[in-house]
Amino acid sequence: MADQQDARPFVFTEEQRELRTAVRKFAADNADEQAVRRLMESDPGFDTKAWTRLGSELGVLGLSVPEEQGGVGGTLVDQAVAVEELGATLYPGPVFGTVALAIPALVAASDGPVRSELLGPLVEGTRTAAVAVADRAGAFDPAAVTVQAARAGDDWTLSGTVERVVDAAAADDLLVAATGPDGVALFAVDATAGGVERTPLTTLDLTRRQATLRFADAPARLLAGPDEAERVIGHALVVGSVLLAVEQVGASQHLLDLTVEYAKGRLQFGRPIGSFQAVKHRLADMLVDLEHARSAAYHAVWALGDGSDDPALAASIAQATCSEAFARIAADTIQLHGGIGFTWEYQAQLYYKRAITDAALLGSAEQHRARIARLVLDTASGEAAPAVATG
Amino acid sequence: MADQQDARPFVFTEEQRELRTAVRKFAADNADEQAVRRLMESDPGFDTKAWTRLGSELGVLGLSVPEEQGGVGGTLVDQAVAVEELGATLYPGPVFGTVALAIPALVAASDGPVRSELLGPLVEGTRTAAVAVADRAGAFDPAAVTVQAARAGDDWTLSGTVERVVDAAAADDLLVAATGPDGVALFAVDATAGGVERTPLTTLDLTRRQATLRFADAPARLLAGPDEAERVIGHALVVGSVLLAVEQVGASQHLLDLTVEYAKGRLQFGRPIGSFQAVKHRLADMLVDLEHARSAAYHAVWALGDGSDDPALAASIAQATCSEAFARIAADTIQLHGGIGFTWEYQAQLYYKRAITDAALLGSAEQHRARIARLVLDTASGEAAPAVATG
Amino acid sequence: MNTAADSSRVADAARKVVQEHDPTRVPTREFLAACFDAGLSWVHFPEGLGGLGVSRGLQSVADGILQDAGGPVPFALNPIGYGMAAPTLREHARTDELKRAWLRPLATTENIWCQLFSEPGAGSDLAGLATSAVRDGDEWVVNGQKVWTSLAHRARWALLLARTDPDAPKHKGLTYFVVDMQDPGVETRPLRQMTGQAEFNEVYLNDARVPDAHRLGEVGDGWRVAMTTLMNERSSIGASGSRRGTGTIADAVSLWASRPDLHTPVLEDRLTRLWLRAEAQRLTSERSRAAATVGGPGPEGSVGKLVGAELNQQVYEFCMDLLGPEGILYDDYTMRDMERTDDWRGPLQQRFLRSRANTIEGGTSEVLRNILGERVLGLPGDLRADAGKPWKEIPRG
Amino acid sequence: MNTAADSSRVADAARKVVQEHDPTRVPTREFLAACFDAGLSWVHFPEGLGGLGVSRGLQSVADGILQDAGGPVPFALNPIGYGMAAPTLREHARTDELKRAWLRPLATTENIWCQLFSEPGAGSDLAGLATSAVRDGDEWVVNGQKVWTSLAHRARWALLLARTDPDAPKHKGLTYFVVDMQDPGVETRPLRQMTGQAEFNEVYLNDARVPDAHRLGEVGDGWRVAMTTLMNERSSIGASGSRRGTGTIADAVSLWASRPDLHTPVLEDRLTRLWLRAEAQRLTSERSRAAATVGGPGPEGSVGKLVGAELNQQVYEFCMDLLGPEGILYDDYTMRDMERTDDWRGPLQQRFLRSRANTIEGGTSEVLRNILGERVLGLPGDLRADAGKPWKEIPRG
Repeated sequence: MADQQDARPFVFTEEQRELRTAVRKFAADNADEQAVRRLMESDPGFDTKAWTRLGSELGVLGLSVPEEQGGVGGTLVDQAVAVEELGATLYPGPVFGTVALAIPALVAASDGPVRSELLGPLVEGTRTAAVAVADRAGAFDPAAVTVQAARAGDDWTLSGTVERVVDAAAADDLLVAATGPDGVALFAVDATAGGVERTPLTTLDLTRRQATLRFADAPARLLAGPDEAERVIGHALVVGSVLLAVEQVGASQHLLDLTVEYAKGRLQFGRPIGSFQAVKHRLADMLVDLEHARSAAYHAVWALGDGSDDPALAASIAQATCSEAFARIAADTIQLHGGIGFTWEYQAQLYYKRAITDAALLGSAEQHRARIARLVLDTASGEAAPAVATG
Repeated sequence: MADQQDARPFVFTEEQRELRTAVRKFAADNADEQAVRRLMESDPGFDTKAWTRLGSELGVLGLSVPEEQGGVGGTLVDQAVAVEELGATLYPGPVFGTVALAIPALVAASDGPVRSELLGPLVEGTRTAAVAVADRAGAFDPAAVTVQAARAGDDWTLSGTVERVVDAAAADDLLVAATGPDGVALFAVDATAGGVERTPLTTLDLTRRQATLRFADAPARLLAGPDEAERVIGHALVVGSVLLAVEQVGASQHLLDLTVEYAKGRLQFGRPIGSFQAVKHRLADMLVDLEHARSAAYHAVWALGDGSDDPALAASIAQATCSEAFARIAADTIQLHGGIGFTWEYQAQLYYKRAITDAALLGSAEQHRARIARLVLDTASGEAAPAVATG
Repeated sequence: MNTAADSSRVADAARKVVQEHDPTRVPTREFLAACFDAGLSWVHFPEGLGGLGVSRGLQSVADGILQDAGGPVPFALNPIGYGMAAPTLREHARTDELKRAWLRPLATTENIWCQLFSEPGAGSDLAGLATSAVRDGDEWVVNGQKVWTSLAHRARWALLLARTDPDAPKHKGLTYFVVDMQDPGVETRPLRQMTGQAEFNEVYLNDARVPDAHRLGEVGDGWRVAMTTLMNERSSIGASGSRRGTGTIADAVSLWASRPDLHTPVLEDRLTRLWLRAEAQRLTSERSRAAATVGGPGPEGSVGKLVGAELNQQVYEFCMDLLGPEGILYDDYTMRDMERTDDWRGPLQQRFLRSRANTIEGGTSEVLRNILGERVLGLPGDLRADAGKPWKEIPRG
Repeated sequence: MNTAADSSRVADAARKVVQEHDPTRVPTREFLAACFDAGLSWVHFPEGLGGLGVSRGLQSVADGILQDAGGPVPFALNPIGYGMAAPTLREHARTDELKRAWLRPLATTENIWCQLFSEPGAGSDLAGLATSAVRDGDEWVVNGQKVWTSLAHRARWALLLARTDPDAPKHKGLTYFVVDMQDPGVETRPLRQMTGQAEFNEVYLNDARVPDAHRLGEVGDGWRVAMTTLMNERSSIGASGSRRGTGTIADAVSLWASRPDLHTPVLEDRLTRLWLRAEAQRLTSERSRAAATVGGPGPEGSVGKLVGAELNQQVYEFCMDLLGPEGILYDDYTMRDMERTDDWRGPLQQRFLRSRANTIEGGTSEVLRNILGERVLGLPGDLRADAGKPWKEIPRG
């Protein structure tokens, strides 16, 4: 995994296939369904030791962090492989806050002592982070920032509230967008510092927690000034959208496999329910949705690396496709399992709640479609429009 | 069929059931599929003798015309029964122009010699009419009128163009909205008069023809002045929308019956295709669509008579529901018939083209939904909104 | 049948009950007992069994007067009892004494009823159920596991469908019983749903004993008796219509009205589509009701279940999409039993999760489309793997 | 296999053909003959039969050079010939002489080919076909009716699937032949579509005679041979990808761009959904193509047909809804035969009507969902009414 471009879109290298196997095994060993259930009802909601091993032993939390920043210098494809496998088991841990958002934000920021100090422990899995940035439909909107930054000499303090920040309740570091005298900048706040109040929320998806953050003159360190904050945050949101899409693909594949197996084994009327067209055709549609989701997510992963597509467009294509696909596949999984699929004891509900949650994060499918319309339809030419018969 | 309110919504009287039987028999005798095909490729596109018998013998062209205006004084329910049955066979004739629009417009206009002179022959089926009124989404829009009226003493002349007027190519009388010195009024124009140029168009649905009308100082007679033109035209469009909906229901029922019979008799893999869930469930969905369309159309028919609902809302509910239902049922009819359904020789295509045509007339389903949103959603209260859990 | 005289008689009886037992003052059970004794519980039942022997359509006359005076909706208090048990008992219980002994406390809601039909291995294929009943003298010994039983922990009596002849084809080997839920062989365990609540139960039958007198219908005739129960499940929809915009769609419309900041044209069109679908279904029910008075009922029962279930899901999906990130929170997943059947109307997110069961419970949407295709449109049935085979030879799993 | 040396060899051959037979100057047939003789028609075919015996993936190398120089797309000129007949003849024709005699004029488009598979009674259930072939000395006598035959009136040769043993189970009693379309027992009648045109034909076989030498594969082995043909139908999609926004979706996007007066937010969202679906499918094809170079092809062939067909319909439905009343006109319903296969790209309304066939032709969407469910996901097959039965005992109609 040297610092390299992935040569051919959609083709994984041998190393990447090995990486996939390793992460899958780790997830199976550390986050089978029983473990997920136990952790989601415990505090802090994930196994901190296992998280550290993911970072330190497997080294999969900052795969696309450049070597000069202390990473392994892999590509976003590498990171995507790991996230997809973690998504398949609903791996409990701050994948969204730390891996999808915080680390990409830090990588994009200019070099400096704050970045150096933060990045290492996040990649190592010894600390975790959450990103408290107001996104509007998955894009950064400086006007929506609700935190104020005040300067006193070299020191900064933040004040304000950010609602519903994923992975914030257990995070060690908070990356916070705040409006200072020169504009919006990105700050790092130690979550245990004075002036930081965290209110954990009861979430629909117990495996992906949220908290509301209140800052009252909380001490902060400047990470990216107004000159680059928008770019840094924008980058993090695009990478986060793409990794979220990949995670959605991993979970969707798991559900399709699960439901196919169930449809083969479950007998009603003396035959497997998968032999009925109503079941078979729904599964075929799930397959099509999954294939499309996978293609859209992978395209974005490669495009962000090789610059073959507008990153914002590729990310929106991925999110618009994967959010709907995962939600539909999860709903159909429940339907095809019948009553059992609706019980607390069966795993389908965990994935359904994740699907609904993911669909609402970083912009809805409708919002991403609106962005695609701006980028694609508004620039289209009507020159080749087909003739319309006029009678 | 005395002048009466229909007492119970959705319940047809014995007389109405007899009327249905009579019209059905007439349509079967005069407009079986071979006759429809022969007529649609001939001029004027329908059997004028049969049309006259529909009016004079069966008396079903002006069923809701009050007795004092020379009609039989029935209700809109009576008229709907006849139109539904004519729709079931795609009866070729100016049902849309004459029965759905022109007669209701004349009935709504104030009494006067022009109305009296026109109404009788239309009801008798000795003359036919078309209505050249700019509708926007099925509602009258005076600003969209493209014809100018000029007065010279007691005489009027019209100038301007109206595109794509249904049933206009063969019509004897044209009811035309035109802007005069005091505003928009409704005029009657003899289609054979000087200054009237009619350009027949090749229509998607050969059983429902259109023509573009050009008036160059064409002599016209005032039917409804600016004081009442908007009300008269609005009434005609509402009644027309509702009768169009009923016609869509008649045709949809025919297609469902046809397809069910085909699915029972067509064997593939040694069994009737209707025994496959893919076919059976599609037919079940067609049934649901049809039931909904029928309910929405009948509701509007009764509501216009008994005032139990806002006519514009009831008409939009009917059109939004029936346009989509008929188009979907017609498309599914082709699909479930397989290759044969796509041929010129099979009747499915005739209905499909009618469905697509009807969906575009008097406002699209989307436009009617927008109107419903204005009438229903914009006036709704948020008081009883369910609580939203906030974690 | 549906004469004006009958109508007056029902109305008079109802007015008398209301007068003598003001429902806003007397206990519910006392009021419902008076209704039963006056023949107003099910007006089409025989006199003495909670009815007046008049046309069923007149129930709305009684309900209107009783409820206008503040009386309860008894169906909501004892849904299986009123909706399914009462018509089945009336038709199939073996003596008038038993009918009366069961029906009066059912009507007063002193005795709640539940239903022991579905099993883990018999969902859509109800007739494939495995719970056995073996005759032992004057009694039957029942063993098996039932599931999706609502109100089991509060019920005094249960309607049970069990297999008495595993050698017969599956529809032929079933017999119908009334089971005492206090029998020591009956164990009820709450079944937790994805909402966190336990609306349903699993019921384990371990050598539960049922007197033969509590058998409904003949041995081996259970499927036919069950059809009575299931058919009546639907007709309990009632004779009065609902107003435009009520029901689940009201949640979406009122949420929409309360949050103008979240409006988009695309969401508006989507909500209007849902409103239209709800309205078309409401009008279809009205039409069905009108048709029932002049002819047989149409296909609207199954249409209503199918459309309503899918619409519920779409309505709450819309609400969640409207709320976006605000919607992905919850109130409380702590497991709790449902004390009343309407407890599930919690916050929006709970209704949203709950709606996923709508297309499964009470007949899956797949089964309902089969029913519409076969029973309404007359399409041929699917090929059967189990036709005519002895039940014990049919593969299960 | 796919060595750099092979690639150079193909490229050199292609450049030589282009140099010696400038496609912008010489007649098409002459150019295509040169391609055949140089082994560039199907590079993976043996030398002498239009190929070079190299990897199939290198076809794109040849096509790129030939078409960049202005050469025709031969598949478009003889689609059944190139797409289905060639691979079947190569594998199953009985002598190399026959192969060469058929393949070269096929490649030059001197001989157009058509396919006689579907019948009025055998659509989705192709293996149930009834056209009979009865042996008569060195010949076979063929009787029956075929349908959905494109190019029949221009074709010199036809691929025929006929029943040679009605007593065998349906898949076992079929044999595959090459039929001379000039045989007096072959009658072609145009079959008019709802567009007014006749893109397809009915073909009546009345004692048509086929030499046994023109049989492909063994007697009774026709189904297996036909699978070669049908599998190759899909793989003819080609090795090169399509650009974003091309294909049917371009019609909708360009119509949209040309009519800003008709825009609404709801229509915009609908069009964006269609664009997204087209793009996701395009990317899926790209992914499949990438995967094919490192492993087996995925399920994308059937996915592509299924998605593409339904998308075409939705795209043109969108266009019609966009146009509203302007769209319900037509140009000309006068019946006319199709002279070229791309003639159907007439005005929008014609494309709209034509799209209704997309979910039927080449495998209905229902059949494709069965294929995805059974062959890709491994779900069990449906119960069969015809399994193992002699064909003649299977009900038809």
